[in-house]
Amino acid sequence: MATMTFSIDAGEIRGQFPFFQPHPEMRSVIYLDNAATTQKPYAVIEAVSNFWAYHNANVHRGGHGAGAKASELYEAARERVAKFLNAREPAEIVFTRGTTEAINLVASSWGEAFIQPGDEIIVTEMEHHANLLPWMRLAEKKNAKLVVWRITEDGRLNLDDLRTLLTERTRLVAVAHISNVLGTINPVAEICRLAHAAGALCLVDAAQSVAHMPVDVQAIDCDFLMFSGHKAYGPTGIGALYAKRALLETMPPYQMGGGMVQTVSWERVVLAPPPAKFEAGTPPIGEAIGLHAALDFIDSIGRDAIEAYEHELTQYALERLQEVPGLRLYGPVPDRAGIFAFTLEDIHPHDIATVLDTRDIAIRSGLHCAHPLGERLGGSTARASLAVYNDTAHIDALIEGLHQVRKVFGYAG
Amino acid sequence: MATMTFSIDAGEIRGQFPFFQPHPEMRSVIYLDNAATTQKPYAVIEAVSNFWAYHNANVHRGGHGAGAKASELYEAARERVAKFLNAREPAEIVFTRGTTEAINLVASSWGEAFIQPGDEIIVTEMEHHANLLPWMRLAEKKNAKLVVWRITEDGRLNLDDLRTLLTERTRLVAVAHISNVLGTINPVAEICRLAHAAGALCLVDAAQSVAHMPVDVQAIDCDFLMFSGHKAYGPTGIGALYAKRALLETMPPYQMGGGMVQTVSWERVVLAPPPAKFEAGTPPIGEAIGLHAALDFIDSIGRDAIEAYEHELTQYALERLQEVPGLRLYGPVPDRAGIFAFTLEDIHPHDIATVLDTRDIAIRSGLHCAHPLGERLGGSTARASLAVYNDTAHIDALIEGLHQVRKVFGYAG
Amino acid sequence: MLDELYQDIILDHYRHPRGRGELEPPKITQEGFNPSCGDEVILDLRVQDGRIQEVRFHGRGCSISQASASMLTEAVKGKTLAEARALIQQVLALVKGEAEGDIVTLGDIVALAGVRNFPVRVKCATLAWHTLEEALKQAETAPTTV
Amino acid sequence: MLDELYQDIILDHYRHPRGRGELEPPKITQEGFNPSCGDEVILDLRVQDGRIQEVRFHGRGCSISQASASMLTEAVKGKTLAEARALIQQVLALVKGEAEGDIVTLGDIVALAGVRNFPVRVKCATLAWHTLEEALKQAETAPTTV
Ligand SMILES: Cc1ncc(COP(=O)(O)O)c(C=O)c1O
Ligand SMILES: Cc1ncc(COP(=O)(O)O)c(C=O)c1O
Repeated sequence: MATMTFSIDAGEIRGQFPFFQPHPEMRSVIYLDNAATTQKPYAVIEAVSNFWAYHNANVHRGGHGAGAKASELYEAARERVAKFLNAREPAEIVFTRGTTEAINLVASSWGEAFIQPGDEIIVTEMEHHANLLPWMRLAEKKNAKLVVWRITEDGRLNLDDLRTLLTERTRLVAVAHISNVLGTINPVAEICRLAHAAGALCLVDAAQSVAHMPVDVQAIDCDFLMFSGHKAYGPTGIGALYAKRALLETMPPYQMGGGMVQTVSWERVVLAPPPAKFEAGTPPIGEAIGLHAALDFIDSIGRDAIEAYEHELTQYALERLQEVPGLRLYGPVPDRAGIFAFTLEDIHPHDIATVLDTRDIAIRSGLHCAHPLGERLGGSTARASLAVYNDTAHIDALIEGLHQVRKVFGYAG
Repeated sequence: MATMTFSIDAGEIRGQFPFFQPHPEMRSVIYLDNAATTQKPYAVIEAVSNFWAYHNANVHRGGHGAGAKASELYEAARERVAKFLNAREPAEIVFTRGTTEAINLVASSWGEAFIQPGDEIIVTEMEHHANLLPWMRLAEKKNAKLVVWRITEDGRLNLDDLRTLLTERTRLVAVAHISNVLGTINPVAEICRLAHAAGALCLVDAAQSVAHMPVDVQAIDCDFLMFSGHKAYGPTGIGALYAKRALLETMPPYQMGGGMVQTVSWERVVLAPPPAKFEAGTPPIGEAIGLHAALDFIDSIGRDAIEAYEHELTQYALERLQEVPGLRLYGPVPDRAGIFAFTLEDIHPHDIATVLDTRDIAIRSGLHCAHPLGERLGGSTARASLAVYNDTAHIDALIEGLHQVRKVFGYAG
Repeated sequence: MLDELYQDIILDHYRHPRGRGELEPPKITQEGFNPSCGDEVILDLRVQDGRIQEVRFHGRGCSISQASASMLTEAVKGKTLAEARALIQQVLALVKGEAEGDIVTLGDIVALAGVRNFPVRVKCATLAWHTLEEALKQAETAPTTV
Repeated sequence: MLDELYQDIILDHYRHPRGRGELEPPKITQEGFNPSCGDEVILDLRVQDGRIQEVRFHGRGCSISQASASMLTEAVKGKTLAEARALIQQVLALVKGEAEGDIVTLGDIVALAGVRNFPVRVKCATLAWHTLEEALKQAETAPTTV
């Protein structure tokens, strides 16, 4: 194997994470489950703690200085997300609990208002349940048609297939930016272009992309895009929905409650303008502030640099995974994200994960909340997934671990 | 004024909160906005930080030890909430973002499935928008009837009024345990009994009660009850819905996504049993763990002791507020919670809050997300609200501040 | 600081608002609302030959928002649309602490400068003026209605 | 520890499952599912005169869950409902590390004890047995169907 020089010093980056520091009571873990959730840098944990400790107050309600400060921090987080995604204005960003809630918001609000019987919604065969079940339910409720865009043998989406699926009844194409199983990076800008040409909207599930590559909603020209804080070095309980302003204006509210109205009487409710219209009740204030710090962390490294580094690491991983006899990797090669779903001989993925766990290597096994894709692939897979703090040593440890898995299950080294 | 001896040492309790420690860059605040949100003890902030730092992983998905530990902590938080509310089993607890989401969940899931045209839903005139707007929307959507249970002149609910409102078409009575404006403590057990006798269900919005008095869902015999973590010394982004198991079984899911299904194919979705059925996507894991610590904090003092202490403090406040000329207090006296909405002469509440803010006293002003009640009361009010860390000195400071407000606005001392 | 915010002249306009009321049609009506604190200012304008002939306000809110509206009615009556727009800019600069040039010409309005040190209250002081801004847009796009 | 978990006898049952398949009706069918990892065990039972005459399993999952089901089919065939229930309790105690008394009589099943040190995997080992528990409830409430 040729020596490689990497653009990022992952060791230095791990230094920014408590999870990777030696701990008297805990064994140090090689964390390769980043597609499920990433670890959190000190900066994020401290931003949240600091808010709870010193600036805690509820937002958006007149009264005192602490409340004004909390509102300011909360709105600054919104501006940060808008800038991160290159939205036109902060009002295009709605805070949600995460990707799942954001998609449910769109399916409930936009879907219930605008989907008619006979309309068609295209989803891909590689979607996570979050970008599948809300559309299945909507289609059932509205007597609309769910159209499945199948993947190719090597786990890609073929744009020609989309061309044949798009009809004048198509209202929406819902697609993951990066598959959480196959690692496929989908050509979302092109998909949006085709959707728009057919008169449909386009929704991009960016849960797996925002922390790993630049994402520009204006360049993609998507109508909706969403992600989760916890997969982008931020806290749980927070995520963001981007939607074009004009859409947010016409969409009915999702949840109802305080903060999303201007006036209420028994006769009449006057809604607040977006984004407030979609944020009923006390929002996840501390979490939004944590997300702000997480995006600062990402941009302190640079998304171009992260993308380049993870690409190099991915190529290294692909090479090394090939060395393991009986390993079957799913998804496209070599152009893909650092998410590797695989099977090994006849060994069940759950058993692979257990053996690796005894070596303090954390990966995931199962259907990864994408059951229809799992069916297509033939069942459960083991999945290793990278983040910017991983390095070749982690991949080496994984490979060594997989050799041991083989041995435990009676396969020759 | 007679000297009083108090059952709780609020100074000792403030010692458990970073917000109340001297800070080099911040002025210390007399915090009387607890009905909006409470401050957080160290124990809560540290529980959350500690999770992010050392135990962070996603829940409920097979693979590695960290994931198992996170799931264990998350489910332990659910058990803690169940015990806190005296639910029959943890499966009766659904984690939500807060009170608002919990009520929206019930209105969407239960409401859409079971409310028929012509059915009646009773809400009280003192409800917060969170327990009003979801029912207004549901009623409109389903052509059901929203029936308003008016308050008495002194800000109470009269059970005889309820008796006349209940009909065979009544499906639900939705009522706040404690009014966030009037401080009224409603007889929710009695209300549930009447509702049940009429064949209706009963929902109790416990946002303002759980941190201030014992709340026992079996004793109340409510069908739904919910609260927010952030008003109970816990983080934002988390709250809990209690619902009787039999209801959760029959209710359709709310949001759709990962974690709330057993199997999914293109033809068929098999839902998970409750509570998982109602928790789509990555839940607020760190926040649930923070809530666990918050409930431990509350019970470390004891809810009986908190109730007794806040009652004493409330009586002290009532007495002292009477001394301020031109002050008009809303809500029942003397039996009420430590929430004091008032007006002062012709001075606008926003101006009252501003003057107090210059004295580092934090109160709130406005309509408190209860506009119909605000209309009834004649507009905005100023609102001071207590928590267990407040003491008589805070109330004295408030009274002194109100005298200054009078002076600024040209009233004789 | 409080003295600066709640100057006698502010309290006087709050308690004895000038120009409070509504106009008979034809008129331009513009609602202004501050959702964070509930302040409300509704302006009625009669514009003729590019000049504000009459102006009234109603609504409710804190002393700052209502005094500001009261002062506005005094200040803009008789002004051309261009003059009113210029005045709005002057007032906005004043309350944000960015006032330049001759502020003495502003008269009573100068008292609004006290909000500079109360960031939460700036919105109260500017509400009436932002509402006027919107009203003037109406006046332009529908100049013949009045 | 890994050796204890993945003993040869477990791998043998995983690769060469005994009693794999389905029964023709009349039968009792019970599905077992472990949502956290996707393990699935479906048991088919034929019960006659209070005795398990035949038992088969199908489904899919990890070596532990499938080996456990395979062992179950060997162990419970011919047992009375009461005997089967007693065996379930013995096995559950075994895998939780609470085994008492004579475990030698459990035969191959003893190998399941290796999961004791893998809390995440206990559910895999117990899935088939909990499924049997449910199936026996069916057998009681509908004793005449078979
Ligand atoms: C009585 C009552 N219900 C509901 C809510 C809404 O709670 P949240 O904003 O945490 O969802 C509040 C708090 O604002 C409240 O006081
Ligand atoms: C592609 C994709 N979409 C959606 C989700 C759901 O995200 P969350 O659970 O944070 O709502 C995930 C993560 O599990 C994902 O990988």
